[in-house]
Amino acid sequence: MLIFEKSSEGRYAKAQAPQTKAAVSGIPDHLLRKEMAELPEASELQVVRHFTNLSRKNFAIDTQFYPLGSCTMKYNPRGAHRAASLPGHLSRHPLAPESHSQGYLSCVYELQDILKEVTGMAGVSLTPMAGAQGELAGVAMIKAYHEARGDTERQEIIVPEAAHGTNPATAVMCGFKVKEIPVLPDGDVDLDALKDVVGPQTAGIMMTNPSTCGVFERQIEEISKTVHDAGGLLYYDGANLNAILGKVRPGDMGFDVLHMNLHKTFATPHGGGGPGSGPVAVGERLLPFLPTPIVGKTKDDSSFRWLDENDLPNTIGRLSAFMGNAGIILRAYVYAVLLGRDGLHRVGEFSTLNANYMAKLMADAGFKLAYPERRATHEFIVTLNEQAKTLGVTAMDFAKRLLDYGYHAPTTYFPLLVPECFLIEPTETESIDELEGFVEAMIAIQKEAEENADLVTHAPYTQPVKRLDDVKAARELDVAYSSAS
Amino acid sequence: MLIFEKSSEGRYAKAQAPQTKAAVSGIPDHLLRKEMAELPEASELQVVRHFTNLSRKNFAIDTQFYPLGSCTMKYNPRGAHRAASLPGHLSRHPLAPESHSQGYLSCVYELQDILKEVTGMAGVSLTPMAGAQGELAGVAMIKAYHEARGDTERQEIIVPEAAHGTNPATAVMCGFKVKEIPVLPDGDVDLDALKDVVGPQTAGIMMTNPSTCGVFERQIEEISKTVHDAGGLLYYDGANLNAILGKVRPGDMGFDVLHMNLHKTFATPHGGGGPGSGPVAVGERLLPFLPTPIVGKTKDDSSFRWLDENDLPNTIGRLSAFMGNAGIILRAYVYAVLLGRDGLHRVGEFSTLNANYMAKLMADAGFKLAYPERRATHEFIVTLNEQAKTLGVTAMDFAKRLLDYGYHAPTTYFPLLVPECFLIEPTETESIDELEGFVEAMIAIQKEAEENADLVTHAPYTQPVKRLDDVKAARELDVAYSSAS
Amino acid sequence: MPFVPHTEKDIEKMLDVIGVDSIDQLFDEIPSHLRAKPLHKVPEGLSEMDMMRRLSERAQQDAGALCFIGAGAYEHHIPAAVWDITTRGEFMTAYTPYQAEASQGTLQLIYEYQSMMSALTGLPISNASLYDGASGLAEAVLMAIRGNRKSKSKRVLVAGSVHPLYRKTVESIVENQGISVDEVTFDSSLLNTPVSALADFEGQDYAALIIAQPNFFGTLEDVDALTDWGHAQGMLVIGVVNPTSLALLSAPGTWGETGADIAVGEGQPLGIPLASGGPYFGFICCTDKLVRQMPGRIIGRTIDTDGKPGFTLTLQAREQHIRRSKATSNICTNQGLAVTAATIYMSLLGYEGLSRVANASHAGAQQLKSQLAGVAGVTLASQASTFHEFILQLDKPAASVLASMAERDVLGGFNVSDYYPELNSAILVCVTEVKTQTDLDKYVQALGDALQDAEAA
Amino acid sequence: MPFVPHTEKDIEKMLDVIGVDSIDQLFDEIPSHLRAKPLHKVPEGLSEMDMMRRLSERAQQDAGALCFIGAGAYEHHIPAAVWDITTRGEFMTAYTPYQAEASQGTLQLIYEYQSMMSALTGLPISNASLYDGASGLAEAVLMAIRGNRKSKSKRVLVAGSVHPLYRKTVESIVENQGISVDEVTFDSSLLNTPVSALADFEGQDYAALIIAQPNFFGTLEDVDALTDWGHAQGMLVIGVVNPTSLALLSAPGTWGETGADIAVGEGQPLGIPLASGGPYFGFICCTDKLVRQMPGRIIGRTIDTDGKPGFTLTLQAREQHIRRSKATSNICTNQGLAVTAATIYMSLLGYEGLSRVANASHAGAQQLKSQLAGVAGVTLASQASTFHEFILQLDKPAASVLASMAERDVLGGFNVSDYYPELNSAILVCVTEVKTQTDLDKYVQALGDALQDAEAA
Ligand SMILES: Cc1ncc(COP(=O)(O)O)c(C=O)c1O
Ligand SMILES: Cc1ncc(COP(=O)(O)O)c(C=O)c1O
Repeated sequence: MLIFEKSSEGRYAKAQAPQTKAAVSGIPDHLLRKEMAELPEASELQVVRHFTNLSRKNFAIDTQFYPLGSCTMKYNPRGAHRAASLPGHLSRHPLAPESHSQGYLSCVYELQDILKEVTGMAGVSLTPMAGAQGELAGVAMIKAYHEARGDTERQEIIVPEAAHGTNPATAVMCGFKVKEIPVLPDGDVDLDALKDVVGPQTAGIMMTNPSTCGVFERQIEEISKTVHDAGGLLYYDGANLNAILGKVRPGDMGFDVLHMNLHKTFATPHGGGGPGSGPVAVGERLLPFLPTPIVGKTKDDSSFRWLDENDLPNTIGRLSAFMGNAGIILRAYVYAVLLGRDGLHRVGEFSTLNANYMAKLMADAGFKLAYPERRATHEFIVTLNEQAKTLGVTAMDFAKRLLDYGYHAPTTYFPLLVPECFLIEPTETESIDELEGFVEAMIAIQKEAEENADLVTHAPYTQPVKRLDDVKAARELDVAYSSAS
Repeated sequence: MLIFEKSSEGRYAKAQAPQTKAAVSGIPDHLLRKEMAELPEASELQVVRHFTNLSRKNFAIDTQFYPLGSCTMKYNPRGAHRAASLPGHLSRHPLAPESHSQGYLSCVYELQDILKEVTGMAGVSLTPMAGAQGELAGVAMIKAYHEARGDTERQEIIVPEAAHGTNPATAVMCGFKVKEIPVLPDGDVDLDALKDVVGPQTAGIMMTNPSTCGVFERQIEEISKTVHDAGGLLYYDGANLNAILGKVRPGDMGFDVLHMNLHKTFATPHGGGGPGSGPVAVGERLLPFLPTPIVGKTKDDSSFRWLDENDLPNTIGRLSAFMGNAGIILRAYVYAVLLGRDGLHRVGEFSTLNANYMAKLMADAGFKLAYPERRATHEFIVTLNEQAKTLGVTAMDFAKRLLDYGYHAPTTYFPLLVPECFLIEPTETESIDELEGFVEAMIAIQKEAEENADLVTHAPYTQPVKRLDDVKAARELDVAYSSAS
Repeated sequence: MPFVPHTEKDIEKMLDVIGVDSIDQLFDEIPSHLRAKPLHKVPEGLSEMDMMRRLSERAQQDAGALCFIGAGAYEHHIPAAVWDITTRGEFMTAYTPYQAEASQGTLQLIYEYQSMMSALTGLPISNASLYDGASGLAEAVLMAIRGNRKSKSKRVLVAGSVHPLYRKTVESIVENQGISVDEVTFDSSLLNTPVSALADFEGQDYAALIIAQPNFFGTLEDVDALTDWGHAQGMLVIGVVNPTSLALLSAPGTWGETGADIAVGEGQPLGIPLASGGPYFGFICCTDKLVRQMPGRIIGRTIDTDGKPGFTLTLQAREQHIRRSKATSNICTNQGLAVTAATIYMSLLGYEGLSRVANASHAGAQQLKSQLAGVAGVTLASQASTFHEFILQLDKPAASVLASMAERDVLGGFNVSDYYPELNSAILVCVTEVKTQTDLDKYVQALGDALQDAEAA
Repeated sequence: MPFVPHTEKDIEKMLDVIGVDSIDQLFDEIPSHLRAKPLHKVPEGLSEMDMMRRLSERAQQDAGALCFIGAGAYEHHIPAAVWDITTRGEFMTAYTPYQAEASQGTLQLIYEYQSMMSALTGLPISNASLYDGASGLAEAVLMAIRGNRKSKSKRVLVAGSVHPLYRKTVESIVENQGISVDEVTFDSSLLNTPVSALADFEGQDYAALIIAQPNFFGTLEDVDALTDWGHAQGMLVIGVVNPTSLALLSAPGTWGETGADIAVGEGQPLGIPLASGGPYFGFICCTDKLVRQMPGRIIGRTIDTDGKPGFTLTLQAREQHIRRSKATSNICTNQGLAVTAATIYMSLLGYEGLSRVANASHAGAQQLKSQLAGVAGVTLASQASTFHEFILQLDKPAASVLASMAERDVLGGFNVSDYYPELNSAILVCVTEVKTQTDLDKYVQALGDALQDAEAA
């Protein structure tokens, strides 16, 4: 039942609004609202109960193992949330003077330094509000870099076909054309194809490493050389940074610019879709173009201050009204502080250990790995193509049935090049028990699929709803309640 | 699965303890612990997930209508919790000097005054930690009062048979003998029986008004006169104060002493069993005996201070190491502040309106009210005796089946004198929709009982477990996990 | 190491199963000369206790001032229930609802959110959120350019009274596609945009006209006239609005003859704390016609195989994960948690509560205006109607007056002189329902004192 | 009226169905002369916003000092996760789990709690909590009197080194039943209770001996010898213990030859904030023999009709709601929510974490002791082993020294002179793991300064 359907005329949470309605003065009548907006009309208890119960219809890290590949669903420390929610942090206005902002600025400054160190880059701007906005910032910097050199012919961005959808979408948002290149059966990029498309029209290449195939791109140095030799730049999509945190740095691999997904690698909560934070880091060449604001120090080093377009005249500009997702930045800072040097090193190690262990268990149980000859990184791909063909049970069916077993499904049907695939990312914060439990569930479902495919293809049975009619949703669009309808 | 069963040797939430283990010096070996205690060994994520999931196995006000008679399960304002959780409130040590306690003391002082006003009494002590401890304080004061007058023959406390179990239990804890008196078919006390047992041996009578029968005791003035004339005192069990808040005051009805259940009437959360807070209020005669500590003012009225046995040499003493459930007192204060004068008046009005509405709907639907000729107060009793006899479906069966309909069951089998009873207390914070929904569920269950009694007698079906074997629980006592067993 | 649960025994077992000797061996596909050295510049880890101590000290450093800055971020009372529920693990630690059956909580909530935003703006379609108001405006511009069938232009027209930081953000984003944003000058004595100011642009090909209500100065625009003018010119009209104000002011969907086409704005006033600027969220609503141009996620109501109602991501063919380079935007992660809070906030307040908040904020600002009338050296920059902000002109340099007020722990407003030199020494002052009469008196006192300081200096 | 959801229409409909004209009519059974007049002395209601402002100001008034007071309430680091989960609506707003099937969350949690307390104390039975440590001790006394089959006495013996406020509480409660509590004097140079101090009581009929470990002075008792002495005399032995210390010190169930019979104490150190003294919780554990004397709720593990494990209230025949005047106690509402927090706290820390907390607290106290050795006018009252508290003797009046330290925002300890005049000017000082070296240095400085002030005065 919708909150609107629990409404009754005249109800609202009376403790939450001024006790009397103040008079309005000096506003011409035609600018005033004539009819009330149809918002819910409910008591405080009704609202609390409604949304508490809604929340109970979700899977979440706090309730379930959630091995969603490419999303890094690791434990979100409650301490980070607590620290960021201290009254002094919550009440700071984004435009408060620096005299009243030194506490916050010092956290931002330190995080900038930490991110530089872990990525091996020369400069960082924390302002992008998610990975995709980081990409936009990064690609815009590549564009600005070429333009600043008068090199205006570079109109193409190369993207491996396994790339996340945001990569090509971003390139287009920055006015580039996209050139997709294939991936080889072993998961590495097709170097010949790359050499074919690279040229004076190449602005750069966007890639992740490890790639979304869950393997480390071994030819990275050659790719780097190829693109650089052609005058292009290398963009690193940091969504998979968790795999290599403390093990290998993008800067050392030859990347010129990258974004990080702090909501992945730095464990800030995903919030049912967001917010995230997508800082960009750059090598020396792109330093002048970083988006503002950034935190620097005053000349005498005595306090922190905002750097803006006066300090960075070639900046690509600002990407939000204020400082991006400031509170997420604070949480990521806290996470870095809690882990420290040693903890950050271990993120890559244990996320990789967990993925390889699961991959081995799955392979031993007869599931087909997409890249059986390769090491898994922090994630790996299983293909259920065989099951789909012979049993009529697809990856989506396995996914839905997993819900009944109390596990969130892995990412399905991504990357697009592997048929009927599961991209499985356990993360380092899961215990061996959960990993084994998941594999056991997969084995059980496999058995069900063999014995009674219908059982699996009609799953789930234990959720608030059964499978939903997506076609109807798109065709008979119902995206807002109205009491009239 | 128990948290112990998820344990693995060496795991713990490493962010939560000192990073190194400090050395111990100067403690003789034989005083040291030799074997580690078998506490859980789990990661932070495991603990968060385990207890988050456990919580999801509960009904609560925040998730369901919870009309538990005598328990006043009303909405617990989140604002009260927020206010009491401000860092300054949480960090105050109970023995902090008065110079560093004025904020807290002022809240306590004001609440004392508010409670005096709403009860019509002369003095208040907030220290008792629940209703039952308030009863203990109250009855101990009655004892102290008689003793102070040298009247040591008064060894009996009179209690109506409908009384809550804590009443007789308390009288015994205070060294009294209990005399139970019957309740008439119309729900009022049997006045003749009272007159029979009252006498020079009577220390006092403990009653609630409205009684646990859900009706207002109409003879209260005569009862008061009878007991007072015999030299006894009147104790008011304030568990039902919600019914009459702002409508009639215990002090005006002739009571000498009472306790309140702030966790009921003043909306502090019940916490799965507690904490509560059970302040006592007294008339002039018992003022010298109030338990300590109490908050008063300094002579010059400039600040607040603790009153202790130096100020109240005849006090019955202290009932806790510090100030009782200080944080609950704070929440109750906030509740009073939010409601204010008008809001408090309406508590009695709307809790009564809701109960009478439900009672009427139930009666109209054919359910049998225990006291059909009487007004309901904030709660009312339905007896399912007929259903039990003719259909073999008991009140407990109805209760269990209600869970399947998403309603917490009312209080069952209390008061003991009404067979197969439901004591239903909706509270003033529930909307008409919930009340009607509950009655509809009862009607539906009645129909099920008539058509398929088995369905009802085997309920519930939708909960984490089915009916539990209480006999086994008591006979094969298993009250603590051990890895050895 | 705080959050890695592995015991020595676990590690041994896992390595054994995998068939390697060490964790390090799992990285053997990485060229060894690339392997990272110890991250020396990262400090050692702290326990949660030590971390909390540090963060508390830092929070304390920034706390304690009375804040009259608005300029796009507004301090309102946030009911305790809002974040108590928003931060339940099930909302906070879930991801984008890809598995609809296991995400009905988030999905239904967003559907309800869409309904509320649609009701407030008077436009039928809302998405599930954009990053913030400023970047949301950039998306609105891109939408308008794609969606305006009458115009082939890559130009849009923006009122100069639109928030300057929004205009900067829009430029950073859309200029990558060669889109140009031309500015309409405002009337500097009224601080709004009379239709006459648009005369120069009559007959030119622009894809959209952007106006703000209230505008950056807190002043009200004649949105009906502006909307009708834009439509007459074949432009789409984009309204930048403050959601609180919509409980008092006319909804964009009702502006002029046919209503604005897109409404966009900053959702922060709806229950989101100031928190240094984020996470907030951008809302965007549009007409039915534009639905396929909408960026970001949209939730639709449908039924399951039993015919039971349920909610799911819909029109995904607009999105990057399906459409890749042809998507309406690259947005993926949005601001879901802030939307959760806003939905609970709006449900608690309802229209009646929200309109009390709006009216009280407006009335407070009017009251402060009238109190300031008596202060020497201070002039109200415009007599036009305002919502809950207004521009003060000072006869001393704004920067030093504000600094001096800040020393008195009163943050006196936002210095607009840098963005609008034509207004000379001017500050933007905001009052919301959280300010008491005592607070206003403190403001007047602090401003008076600061002006005197400046006098003396 | 903030929490009553009734609209005018609702009220009308309800009155109509009931068949009355007004709400007032529903109260017509109450004699009209008894009806309450307006509650004039109760102030008018505030909105949540105004309330928060007031409460924030009051919280602020009491905040900011560095606190070295212990004396039964201890400041420890509380992991953020503890109260985030404890305050989930499902735990916080449920009631006593009378409907077991709809309360498995609370029930399993309490079973786990019982298991943990049992593990810590080394005694097999725990209940679901009592109000606090002090009233818990009173219940333990009543239990021992009922449960000691060898003694018919209504007397118990208590070490004078047991917390004076606990002893007062016990007396207020048990004296109503004519029970007397006799005191054993402690050794004032050691600040503990040598067996020799018990010589006078040899051969007398007491139901129980009460000892504390660590005792009120923070000093350790020779619990083995004391326990064996008590048992030899036919007494039951009640140990009052600090749960944190049990990760370092021997468990009551292992004291002496056969272990203490009852362990009781204050649960607050296990994740409960100081919060002016409550809600805390009393824990109580006992031997199998005493289980039927246990007051309060006990949860048992059992199976459901499908054979699936589940949890339920058990042995209810001890309780007031079943047994009424014959119950083991009148307790009904207990401290469930605090128990929830403690259970999560213990689960996070585990034994290893808890022992680190215990050791760090002990080591901090030892460190402060050694730093104070050099301060003139200050003497360590005893050389005996302590846990994390100790008694300092001052050569100036404790009250004025503490007041002077408080002016410096250091709460220097608890003045024990009122309770133990024989110790002259003495204060009880506590250090836990939350105190840094800087904090200790501040303490030494503040104490030194305060003593000098006193000198000057
Ligand atoms: C590989 C990859 N790249 C980019 C992104 C985009 O990041 P965001 O969702 O934060 O915008 C994602 C996130 O889902 C991703 O998995
Ligand atoms: C009528 C009545 N009296 C007394 C009590 C005891 O109060 P408490 O549970 O707070 O000890 C209760 C509570 O359940 C009650 O309902």
